[in-house]
Amino acid sequence: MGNEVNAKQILSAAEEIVSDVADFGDAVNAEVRYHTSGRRKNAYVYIEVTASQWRELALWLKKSKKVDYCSMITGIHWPENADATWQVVAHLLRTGVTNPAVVNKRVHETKVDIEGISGNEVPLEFEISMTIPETREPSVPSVADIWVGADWNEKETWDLVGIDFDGHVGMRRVLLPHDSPTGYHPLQKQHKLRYHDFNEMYDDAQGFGRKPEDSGRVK
Amino acid sequence: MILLATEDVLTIRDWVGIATDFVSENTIGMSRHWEYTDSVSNFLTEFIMCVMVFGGIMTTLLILLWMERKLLGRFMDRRGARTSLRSLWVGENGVTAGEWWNQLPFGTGVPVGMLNQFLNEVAGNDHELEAVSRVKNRSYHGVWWMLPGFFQNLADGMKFLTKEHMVPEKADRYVFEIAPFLIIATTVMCFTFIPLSPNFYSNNSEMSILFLMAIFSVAPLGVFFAGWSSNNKYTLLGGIRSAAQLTAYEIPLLVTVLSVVVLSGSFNLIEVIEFQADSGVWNIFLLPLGGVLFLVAMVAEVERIPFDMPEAEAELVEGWWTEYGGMRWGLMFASEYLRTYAACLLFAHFFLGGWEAPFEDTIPYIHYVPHILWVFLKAWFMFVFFVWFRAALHRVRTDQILEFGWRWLLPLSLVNLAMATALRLWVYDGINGEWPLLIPILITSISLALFILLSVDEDPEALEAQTRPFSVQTVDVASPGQHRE
Amino acid sequence: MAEMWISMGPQHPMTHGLWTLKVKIDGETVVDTEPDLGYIHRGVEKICEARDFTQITPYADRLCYASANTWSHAYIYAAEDLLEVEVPERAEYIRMVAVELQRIASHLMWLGAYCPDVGNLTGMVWCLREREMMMDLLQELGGSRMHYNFPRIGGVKRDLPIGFALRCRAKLKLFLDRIQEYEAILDESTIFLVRTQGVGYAKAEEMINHGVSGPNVRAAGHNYDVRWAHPYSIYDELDWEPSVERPSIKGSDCYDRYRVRVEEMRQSALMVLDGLDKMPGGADTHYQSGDPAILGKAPARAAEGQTGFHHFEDSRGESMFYLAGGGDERGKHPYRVSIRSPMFITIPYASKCMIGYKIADIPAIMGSFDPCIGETDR
Amino acid sequence: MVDEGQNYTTFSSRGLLDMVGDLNDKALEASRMKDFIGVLGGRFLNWAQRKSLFPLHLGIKCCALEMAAAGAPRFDAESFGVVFRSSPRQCDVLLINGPISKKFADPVVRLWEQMPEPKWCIAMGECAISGGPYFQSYNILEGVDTVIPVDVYIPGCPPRPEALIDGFGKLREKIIRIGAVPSEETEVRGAPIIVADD
Repeated sequence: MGNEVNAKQILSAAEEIVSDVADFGDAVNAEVRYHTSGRRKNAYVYIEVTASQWRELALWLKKSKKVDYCSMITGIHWPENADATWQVVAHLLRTGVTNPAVVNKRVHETKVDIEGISGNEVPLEFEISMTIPETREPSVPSVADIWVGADWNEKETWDLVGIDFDGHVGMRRVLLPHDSPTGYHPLQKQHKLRYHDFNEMYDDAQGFGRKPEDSGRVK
Repeated sequence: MILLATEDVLTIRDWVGIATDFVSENTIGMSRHWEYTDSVSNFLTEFIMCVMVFGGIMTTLLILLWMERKLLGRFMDRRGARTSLRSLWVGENGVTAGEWWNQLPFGTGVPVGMLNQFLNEVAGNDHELEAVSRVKNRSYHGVWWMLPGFFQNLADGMKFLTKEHMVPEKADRYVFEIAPFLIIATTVMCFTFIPLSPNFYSNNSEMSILFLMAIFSVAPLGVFFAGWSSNNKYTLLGGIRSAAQLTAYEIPLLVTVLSVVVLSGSFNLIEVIEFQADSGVWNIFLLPLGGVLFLVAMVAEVERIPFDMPEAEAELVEGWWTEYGGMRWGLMFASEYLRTYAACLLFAHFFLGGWEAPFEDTIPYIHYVPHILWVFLKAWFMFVFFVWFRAALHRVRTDQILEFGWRWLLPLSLVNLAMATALRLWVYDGINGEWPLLIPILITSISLALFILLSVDEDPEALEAQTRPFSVQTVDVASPGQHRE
Repeated sequence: MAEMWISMGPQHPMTHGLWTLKVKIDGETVVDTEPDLGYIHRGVEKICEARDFTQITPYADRLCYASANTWSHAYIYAAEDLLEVEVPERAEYIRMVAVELQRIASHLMWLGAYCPDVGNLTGMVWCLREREMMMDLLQELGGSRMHYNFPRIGGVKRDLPIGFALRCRAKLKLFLDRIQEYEAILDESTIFLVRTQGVGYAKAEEMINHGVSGPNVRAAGHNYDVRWAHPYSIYDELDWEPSVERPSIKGSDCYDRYRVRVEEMRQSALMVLDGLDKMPGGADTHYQSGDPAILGKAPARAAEGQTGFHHFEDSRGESMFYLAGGGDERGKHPYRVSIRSPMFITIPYASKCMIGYKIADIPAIMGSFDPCIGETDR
Repeated sequence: MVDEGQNYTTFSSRGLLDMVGDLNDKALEASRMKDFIGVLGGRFLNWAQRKSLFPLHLGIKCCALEMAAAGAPRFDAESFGVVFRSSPRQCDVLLINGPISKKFADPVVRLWEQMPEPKWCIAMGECAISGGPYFQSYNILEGVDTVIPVDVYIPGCPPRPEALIDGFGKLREKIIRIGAVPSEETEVRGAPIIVADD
């Protein structure tokens, strides 16, 4: 039987984080949420934070809570919400990876005793969300110096969604051509797909409801 | 018997000499320039022999290329090339090639049509084997005597003829055009001094081995020209790599050849072969180390895997010939294989007794086999090793071949030279012109035992500790590529 | 020679795809690197916003060409999280079989592409030979050769075909023997060892901080694996352990990354063999048979405010789909699909890794990280 | 698009044949040497060209793996004379096996211009033909034929390796029909072929 982190360990670790986050005050709201599918319905930590507090929270997570891995930072454009037009979602992981121990000039690989781990060693998922009200130049603080893995995620978010990151060094286009026009960020909602009017095809995938233009006039 | 070994049934060079003598005596000899008769006759002989040797080499080169494709295919669990000439008259997938022989003037195509009809009957689409193997999902492409895949290289070569010749605009045009000819010309010049049989060679100069080694190492200069003039960074790197690794393998190669020369007591290639025939022992049994060194250095010289850094496909797109296309590339491709062929022939001559049949004195009637056949068979046998290396080994890095050349090949070749000198000075029985029979047996068995012992490179201690066979586990051991500290 | 910039790519044998690695070299030594991506950026995330939830699966398949099944499963798990769908146990087993077979095929493709990187074509052809075997098995499951569209929201497309377990066992046992052939041509070759050992050092914590995960981290000596750390599916019922490699003191090198993938192929094959034994019977492969969501007539819906994400162990590291519901007024489309690609983060790190080595080490180091540009550019 | 970095000098073997035929020699004319050389040379050169098609080693997306699988033991494209080369100077066929993004549109034209005549282009897979599943995308061209001329289309997503080998077969048929040596007077490349369209 393969070992894995069980739901209890995850839940207690998540609750610990949530109770510790309360130190930040009103600017940071944390709660324990649960995945809704699968057999386990594991818990994860969901944190809502204002953009100004994001860097502080990130440093705290990195230093005190050993959150060492930035999985994804992405942005969403909600043009209809005036008070939350831009949303930045960060997914972090606590992996607990350490460099293998060196004993007697010989390396020994780390095998985690999965059932025995607790506290800051338990792998845990984080979802962090922050919103920015309606603005022409949305911006949140960069965390690329805390987790280097966030570097290219932030580049991509600026490239595709148009949310800038304060303090990010060397922001540039990564996926779009370098000569794309300034201010063109295709994942913003005002940009439509090519042939976006041609949507009936996708409403009725099998084409059962589709009729020829001259139906009824032809015998 | 020994006399027979150095003669040949086909004394072609003598016949050509007689013919040219006759011609020049009856033309020049009759005129007032009669004193030039011998020179003209010699020139004509050399010229005709050059053409014949080169023709023989070029036709058998097709066999070499075919071997490479087929063997490599078999090593890789593929079938290799299966293209046949059949599509010339059958067409492709139902689109027929048309009865083009009927367009030939004066009805000269009629025999072609009859031949075509015959071939279609015995090897055509409706052959029963074809249907069977299609059902079995094994493509049967003609009967074996149509040599499936043999004409693939012919097709490649003819295709290069029709390709457009492109010169990059910023390239140094003259050097760019000269470089291929430098490579090809020096490659062809090698074959003037490589005899194919005692009576089938174009020139037998006194110092032929010296000239051979000299002309063999001109080609890297052409490679450097080509790489530099293409105005491409990859080709430049390839050219520089070629020049850099030249010294690493060229000196061990020359020292190894020198050991053969010392052993045989002559700088003449034919005399080296005759010495092996006369003394009754091939050099490979006296200098096994020399044979290995020569093979390794030759693999580096002809730039094949594992030493093909100048054209390393993984990092430099196609290496120094990236910018060459069309016939110039085709010729350089052919010259690459010609150099390999020359290397194989030289190995056969230096170490495998040249045209001497194995056990020529013991097996009766074996000397009736034409000598030229033995030379080719030995060369092709050596080529199998080249293909084998290519299939089994990986590409080394530039610094690794330099290190390998200077640290291993050069000392070993010096040891080999010392061995050859000692053998020649103290062991060789100069009066009878023979080797004591015990010596080659002893050397060969000791070398084989050493080879087997040294092949077992597993470190028992490392195995026990579950470390790696090639230990870079500790910080102390220097390993190539550690420049990060 | 003065320092100069070389642009490796977009058409270059080293790249295993379509991207440019700009390299600054001093003689033969690499001084600086700069990756340039985006040559096959397709805008999948934007297109998916105009598709309903069942229609996104083929796009997820086409994200990574070497490892289609793992990506469509990564999407399906996220979509199930969004749509709150349960999956029967047999379907989970079938998914596990599909994913692990795909992992083997992907690693075979990697090994096949890695052999020419260090100058040997034979290994590549042998790996592709065995990959055909895995392709056949997956083709039986999904019906297509490369892009299977196999998982469904709440189950799988179809049950295992008759006799699949028999053929699968036979082929995997043959494959376990064939792995020794690769080790014979790679591990026993001193040239391969000197080319891969001692180049491209990477440390575990450094990699995690850079966002690199999966086999690359396990090669550095820590058995972190999403399959046990953030558990999903039925991996707890199987008898397995993530393959870990013991690196050198300076960190894991190319050889470690090669070893860990070969071991992972073994581990996955054993996992499939084990799973075929433990698979529960019955034909219960979907949570509700004849569900209209499968047929595409009445698509599944997710309202605004609902989100779903799922960390998934891809064959190249941790991949993730993040879905936000409420794409149109009926909630039929996702509002935002965001894809976490492991190689997108790994390629910059691998480019940094090769600074200080020779030009010939560039393909050896880059290849050892298993780049796949389809998922990188999205 | 004309790449001004290239400077072409054409060696056309047809020019050679014409030169032989233009010799103003009655005996040569009577021997109809030109017919001999034309028929034999033309047929053999055509055979050589269609038997040795070197595609460029260019892997774009999914179809690149099927291209690799076509070279693997089961399908073994090399036995049909298909050898992958990495340098466009040495290739005859540009095998486009994936979507062409706006960023790659310029390099792909440059690759095409770097290949010496006679050259062909095969569009493999839906993405290369029309943009395929990404036809709505903001960054993808609707098919490679918007930038370079295509000779053979191989539909499929991705097409199987057999289809690729069949595509090369169709290209050979085309070479039989329209000839291998490019001629100055006809710029028409002939109608494109669609595999499995017969």
